[in-house]
Amino acid sequence: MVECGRHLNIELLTLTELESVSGEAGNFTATLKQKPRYVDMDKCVGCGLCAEKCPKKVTDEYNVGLAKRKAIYVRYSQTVPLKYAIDADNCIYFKKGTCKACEKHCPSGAINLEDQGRDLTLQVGAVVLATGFQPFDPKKANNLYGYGHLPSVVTSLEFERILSASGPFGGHLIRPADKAEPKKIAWLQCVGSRDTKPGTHSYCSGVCCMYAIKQAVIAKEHAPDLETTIFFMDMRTYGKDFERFYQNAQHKSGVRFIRSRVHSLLMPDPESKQLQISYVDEGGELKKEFFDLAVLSIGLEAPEAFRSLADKLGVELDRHGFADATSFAPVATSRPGIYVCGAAAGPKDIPYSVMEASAAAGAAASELSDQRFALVKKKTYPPERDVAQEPPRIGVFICNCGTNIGGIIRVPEVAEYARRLPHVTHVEENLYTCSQDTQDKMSEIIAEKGLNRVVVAACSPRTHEPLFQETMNNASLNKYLFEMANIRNQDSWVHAHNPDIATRKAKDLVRMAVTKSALLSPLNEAELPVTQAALVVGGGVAGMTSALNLARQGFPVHLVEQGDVLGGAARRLLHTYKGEDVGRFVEALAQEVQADPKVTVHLNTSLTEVQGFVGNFQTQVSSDGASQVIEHGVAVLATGAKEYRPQEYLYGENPAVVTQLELDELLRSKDKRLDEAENIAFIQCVGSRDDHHPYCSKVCCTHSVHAALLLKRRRPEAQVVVLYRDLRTYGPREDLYQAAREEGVLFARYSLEAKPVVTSRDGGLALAFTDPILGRPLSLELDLLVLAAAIESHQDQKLAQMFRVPLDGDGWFLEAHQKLRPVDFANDGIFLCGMAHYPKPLEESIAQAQAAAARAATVLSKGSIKVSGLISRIAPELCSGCQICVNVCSFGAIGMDQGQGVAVVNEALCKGCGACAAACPSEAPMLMGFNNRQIYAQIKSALAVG
Amino acid sequence: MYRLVPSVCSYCGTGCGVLFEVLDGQLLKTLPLKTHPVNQGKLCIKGWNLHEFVNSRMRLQSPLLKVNGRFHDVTWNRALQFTAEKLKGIIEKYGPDSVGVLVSAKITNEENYLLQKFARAVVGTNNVDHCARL
Amino acid sequence: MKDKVRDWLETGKVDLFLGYKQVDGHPLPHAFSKENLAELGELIVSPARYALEKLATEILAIKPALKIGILGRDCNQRAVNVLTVHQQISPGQIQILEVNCCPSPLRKHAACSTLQPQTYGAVKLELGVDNNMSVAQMDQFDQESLYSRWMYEFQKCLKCYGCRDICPVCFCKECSLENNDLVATGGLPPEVPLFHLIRAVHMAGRCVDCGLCEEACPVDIPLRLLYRKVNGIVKDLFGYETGGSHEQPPFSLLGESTPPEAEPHSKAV
Amino acid sequence: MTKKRMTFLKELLPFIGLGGRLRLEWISSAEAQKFVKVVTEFTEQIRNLGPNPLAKTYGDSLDSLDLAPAPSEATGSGCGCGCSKAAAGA
Repeated sequence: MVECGRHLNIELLTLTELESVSGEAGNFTATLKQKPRYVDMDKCVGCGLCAEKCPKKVTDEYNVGLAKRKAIYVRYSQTVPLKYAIDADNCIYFKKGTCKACEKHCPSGAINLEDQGRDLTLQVGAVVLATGFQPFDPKKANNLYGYGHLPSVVTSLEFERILSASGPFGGHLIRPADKAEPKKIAWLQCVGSRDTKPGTHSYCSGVCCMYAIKQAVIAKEHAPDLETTIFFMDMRTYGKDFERFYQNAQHKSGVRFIRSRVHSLLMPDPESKQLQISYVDEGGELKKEFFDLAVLSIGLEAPEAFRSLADKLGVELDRHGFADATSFAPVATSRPGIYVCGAAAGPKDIPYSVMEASAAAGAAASELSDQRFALVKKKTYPPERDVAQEPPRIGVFICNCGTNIGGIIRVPEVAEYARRLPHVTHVEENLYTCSQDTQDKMSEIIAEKGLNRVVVAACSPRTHEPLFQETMNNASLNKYLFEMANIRNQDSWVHAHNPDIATRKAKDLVRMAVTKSALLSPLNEAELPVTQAALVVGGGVAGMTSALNLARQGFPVHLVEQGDVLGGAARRLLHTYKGEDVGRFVEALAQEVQADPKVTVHLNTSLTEVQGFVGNFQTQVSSDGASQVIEHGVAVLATGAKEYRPQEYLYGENPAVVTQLELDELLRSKDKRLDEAENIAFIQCVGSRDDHHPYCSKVCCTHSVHAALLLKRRRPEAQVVVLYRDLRTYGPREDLYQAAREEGVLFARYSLEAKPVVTSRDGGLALAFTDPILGRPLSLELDLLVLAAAIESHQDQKLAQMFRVPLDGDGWFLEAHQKLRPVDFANDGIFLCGMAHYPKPLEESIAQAQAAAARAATVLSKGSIKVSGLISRIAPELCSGCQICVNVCSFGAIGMDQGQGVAVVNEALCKGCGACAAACPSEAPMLMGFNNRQIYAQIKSALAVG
Repeated sequence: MYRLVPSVCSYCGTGCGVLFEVLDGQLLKTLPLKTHPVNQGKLCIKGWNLHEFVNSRMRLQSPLLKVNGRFHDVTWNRALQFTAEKLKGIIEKYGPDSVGVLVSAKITNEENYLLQKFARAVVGTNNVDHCARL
Repeated sequence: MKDKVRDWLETGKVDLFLGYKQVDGHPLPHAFSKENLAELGELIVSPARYALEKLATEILAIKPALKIGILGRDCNQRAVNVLTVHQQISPGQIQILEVNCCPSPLRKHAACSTLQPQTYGAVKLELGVDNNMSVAQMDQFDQESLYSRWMYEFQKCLKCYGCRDICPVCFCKECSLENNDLVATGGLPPEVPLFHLIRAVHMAGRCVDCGLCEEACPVDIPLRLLYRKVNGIVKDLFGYETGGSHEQPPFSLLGESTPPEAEPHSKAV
Repeated sequence: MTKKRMTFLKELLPFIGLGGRLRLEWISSAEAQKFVKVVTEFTEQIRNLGPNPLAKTYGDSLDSLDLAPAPSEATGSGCGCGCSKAAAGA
C-alpha cells in the first residue's frame, strides 16, 4: 500500500466513484465523482490530534462494529494515504453547525470544512475493475443461525477482528457480548454458500474452508485449552499447501472436524449464553452438543453497487452477479478495454486475486504498449558532492511533529545535547521536518554549513526516509549519508506520560544516530543494462500465453519447448468446466504464437546452462546436438506438470480402467465404448491426498463431475457413480455438481482408510465400496472405470538449479511468497506460471501466465536496473573461503572466486539482507549502510550512558 | 621439505619449549612443546608469535650507524669498532659505572650470560638489567 | 602401522605422512616421506597430542596438490570432517591412519588422551569452575553462582590466544577476537565475558571436543566444558553432530534445520 | 536464521549465569498491543533480575567512543557482583 501510495506514477483518487466510461479501448473518457474529504491532503501530516479531540464517536466499520472510531478518522493505523477524513454523515458540525474541534486543534491548518466535491474527467486507455466482494449477510435467508439476536453467534469476519492484535480486544480471545473467554468454539461452514434457499448463493465461496481452519488453529494458539470444531460438508482445501495445513490442523493442532451441515442454533440457557448444536454425525446418529461461541463462515458475494456500476459501464455479469469472463481470457470483461480482477469476477483467495491483478495489468499493457511511458514522470538531481576527504560535518534536524514530539519531549534540551556531540556542526529544531518548506530550508542549510551527514530525529524511516533522502539528493549529497532517529513512534508515543524519560531517551536515540552517521560513507547505486528480451521455458498454454503477451508488449521472446509441438497438457483436454472447446483454443493460440514476428519458437529444445542475473541472463539451449546461447533479461518458467500413472485399481491391467485424460480422448474420438457402457464409475483422489502425493490435485473433482454429467446426458439410462472423499467443485464449479446430482449422477463418499476395491471378474470389472449412508458394502459391475489421477510435478531439479530457484517438498516451484507474490521467485527476473507452480485449471493458468508476463515486463520495460546501494561486499583479505555465506544467501548472490578462493557478491542479485554478514565468523562481508563497524558503534553508543 | 624444529623461546628467561613449523625453509608457525617440563604445552602470547619477528620485514638486516643525523648501513666490523671506541672513551672519561648493560629477551640465555660477563669482566660495572626482570 | 605408512608412501596414496618421532627425549610430530623411508623405523605413537590435521591443513594451504596422511584418532577424524565442511580442505586430501595415539586401551570410550583427571586447588573449586565437571553438574548451580564462577575463570585469561592458535578447526584469516570493533583489544584481562563468549559462539557446530585448547590454556579455564555446552545445544536443538559427517552445520544452512518449535506459517486466506 | 541463532543463544546465556535477559518476538506494525504486552512483560522480567552485571564493563567504554555525555546522565552504576573487583585483582 505504502509503495502504491508513494509511486510517482500512481495517482490515488480517494473517495471517488467511477460514473461512466465512453469511447473505446485505447481511448476512453472516464468521468468520476470525488466526494469532499474536508481535510487538505497536502497539509495533513497524519498526527491524529483531530481524532483525539473529536467529540463524536461512531461505530467502526473496519472492526465490523466491534469498536468505535471518531467522526474524523483514518480507517486503520496503516491507512494509505495516512490522511484523515471527516465522515460528514456523523460529524456534529455538518449536522448541527457547530463544533469545529478538529479545525481548532489541527496544528497544520489542514481542516477545510468548506471542501466541495468535484467532478473529474480522465483520458485513459484501459479500465481495470477491482471492486472486490461484500461478505454475505447471515441475517438473510431466514437467519437460521440467529445472527444478531443470539449473543454467542459471530461472523467469521468479526472473529477475524477478535483474533487480531490490532482488533478491538487487542487479540484477546473473548466473546464480544459478555467478554467471557470461550472454552468451546464451533465454526459453521457454507453460510450463504452452496445453498438453494432464497437469498443465499448456489456457488461455493472457495475461501471459507481455509480461513475457518486458519482461525481455529490461531484461536488454539491464543488459548491452548480451547476446543475448536468445524462443521463442514466437504473440506475444500484445494490450494497449494492447503491440504497439508488441513492435515496439520487436524493432527497437530487438534482441531476437530465434523462432516455435517448444522441446521440451526439454539440458546436454551440465556444465562450461560451457550449454544446448542444438533447434528447428524457420519454414522447417521443425532447428537447434541453445547458451544460457547459459534462462528459463521460467511461466503463472498458481489457487492450490491457492482451491478449498477456494471450497467453504467456496459459490462456483462454472470448469473451470480460477478463480472463474466471466459476461461480463455479470464481478466477480460465483455467490453473490450475494460478488465476485471480479484473477487469482482467471482469468489477467490488472495494468491489468485494477486495473480489476476497482475494479469489485468498485463492484459491492459499489451493493448497499450505503443503508448508506454507517454505520461511517466521522472526526477533529476544535481551532481553529488564528493565528501570522501572531508571530516564528518553532521547536521541534526529535530522534529517537533506539531505537538506529537514537542508536546512531550523537551526538544530544545535535546537540541542542546546534540550540539555537544562530536562532529555535530549544526542543529536545527523544526515544527514539521517533513513539510515542503522545511525541506527547502534543509537543502539551503546543508549547502551553507557545508554539512556532509544529516540526522533527522523525527518519525519512522519506513515512511519518511525516502523523502529526506530526496532532499539529500537535491542538496548534492549522496542519499546514504542520511540517518534517522525515531523519537516519535519509539519515544514520545511510548512515554507520553513521562517527559523526563522521553527526553532522556530522545538524547540516547539521537546520540546513537549521530555515532552511526559519522561512520556513513557514500554508496553507489550501480546501473546495469537490461537485455530487453524474454525467455519462456515451456510451450504449453501458460508458456504460450506469457510469450504472446510479452510479444504484444513489444519485447522479443524466445519460447523454448522440449517437445516437438506446442500446446502441452492442454492438448489432451476436451472442455473447460464452462464447456468451452479447449482443442480449438490451443490450436488457435499455437498458430498465433508461431505467426508472431517477435516470438522465436524453439521446438525439441532443452536448456543446458544458465548464467547471469536479472536483466542479463545468458542461457545455453541445445536442439538436436546443436547449441546456441540466448541473451535475455527475464525468464518465465512454465514447464507444466503431468498426470500420475496410477499403480492402483487395475490401471494398465484392465482396458476398462482409464484416466481422466484418457476419457477425454475417448469422448473426443466418440469412442463406441462410451455408447455401450451401462455402468460407469469415477474414483477421485487416485494418488492425491495420500502418502504418495499429500496435496490435492485441485482440478480432478471438477473434471470428473463435468465428465460424469456429459456421460449421463449422452445416455441417461446409464448408471454413473462418482466415488469421492471431499468433492471440491470450488467457486462457480459448484453449479456443475448441483446439476450432476439433479440429473441423476450418483455420488458416494469413501474414506482413505476404506478405499474402493476394484477386481477383474470374467474379463469384466467389479467395484466394491462401502456406502457411508447405508453403512453397507455395495458392489457394482463396471463397463468403464475412470480414475481421477493426481497431477504430478516434473521434479525438475536440474532446471531449478540452473536458475537457482527452489522447489517445494512436492516438487512444485516455490514462489517468493505464497500469498502476495505468487508469480515471482525470490530471485529477481525469474517468474513462474501454470502447473509448474501447482495444479490448476486452464483459466487460472492463463491468468497466471498473463501475470508472469506483466511482472516480467516491469523489468524489461526499463533500459537499466538500478541496484540499491545497500548491498553486501566481501573483503577478500578477510575471507577464508569457508562458504558459509554462500550457503546462507537466499538469493544465490554469492559465488566463489576460484582463483583466489574467496567469496564474491554479485551486486545485481544481492538484496542487502545481511545474512552473510551475520553468518561469517571473520566479519568479511560488509553490508553497506549497515556495516558491522556502524552497528557496533551504535550499540556502544547506546550503552555509553546509563 | 616440512620439518618441526624444537627450540626454546627467546623472549624471556622462563625458557619455554617451542616447536617451529618449517616448510621449505620458511618459518610458518610456533607451537608449544607439549612435553617440555617448563611450559607443559602452554605458551604466552609472545611465545605463540615467536615466528613473527623472524620473518618480519621490519627486522634490521645489518648494523646501522647514525652519521649526520641519518642512519646508514655499515659492516659489523665497522659497527663493533665504532662501539668499542666510544665505550672505551666513555669509560676512560667517566669510569666503568657510567656504562649500563640492558640485555634483551630476544636473544638466548647463553648470549645473555655472555653479556653480563662482558659487563662485569670487560667493562667492570654491575649495572646489568634485563627486560624480563621488569 | 609402519608397514601401512610405508605402503601409503610407496604407492603414492599420500605424499607426506605426519606421525611422531622421538627427538631429544620429546615425542615430536615428524613428516615422513618417500625420500626418507628409512626414518619410518622411528615412527611412534605419542602420548602428547599435536593437531596433526591442523599442520596438514597449513601445508595444504600452500601446496594444495599434496596428499597428506596423518596418525589420528576420533577427534582428528572429526576435525578433518569439520575442515572439509568449511572448505579448508577437499575430501581425500588428508588420509587418517587410525591408531591408538593416546596409549590407552580405553581409547574408544575415553573422553580424551588425558585419562587421569587433573586435580585443582581449593580456591578454584570454591570460586571457579572445576574443569572435570559435566554440563549436567553445572546446571545444578543457580544463575548468580554460575555467573560469578565463570567470571572468575574468564578474568584469569592472559589472552595468549592459545585456545585459538592450537584449535584444529580455527582457520579464519581474520579472527573476531582480534577485531577492535567487536572486543576491545590491548587490555587485560580481555573483555570479560565477551572475549570467551564470542569464541564459544564461533565454536557452535565446529568444536570437535579434542580438548587441545584446555591443554594449552596456561590458566586452566574450563574451555572444553563451555564448548561442550555449546555443541550440546546445537545437538539438542538441531540434531547436528559436529564433526560426525560432511553435513553443513545448522548456522550455515538457510531455514531447513529449524528448531522443533518453529513458527507455523501464517495462512491468511 | 535469526530464530536459530536466538534459540541457541537463549540456551547458552543461562549456562554462564546471564539467563532471562534475551527474548525474540515477531511483532508486526499492526500489533501495537502485542508490542506493548511483550515490552512490559520483558521490562518487568529484567527489573526483577536486577541490573545487568555487565553494565559496569560497558558503561566504561564511553571514553573509547569519544562522546561527551551530559553530566547529569553519566550515572555509572556498580554491578555489585564483584566482577570488576575480581578483574582488578587479576
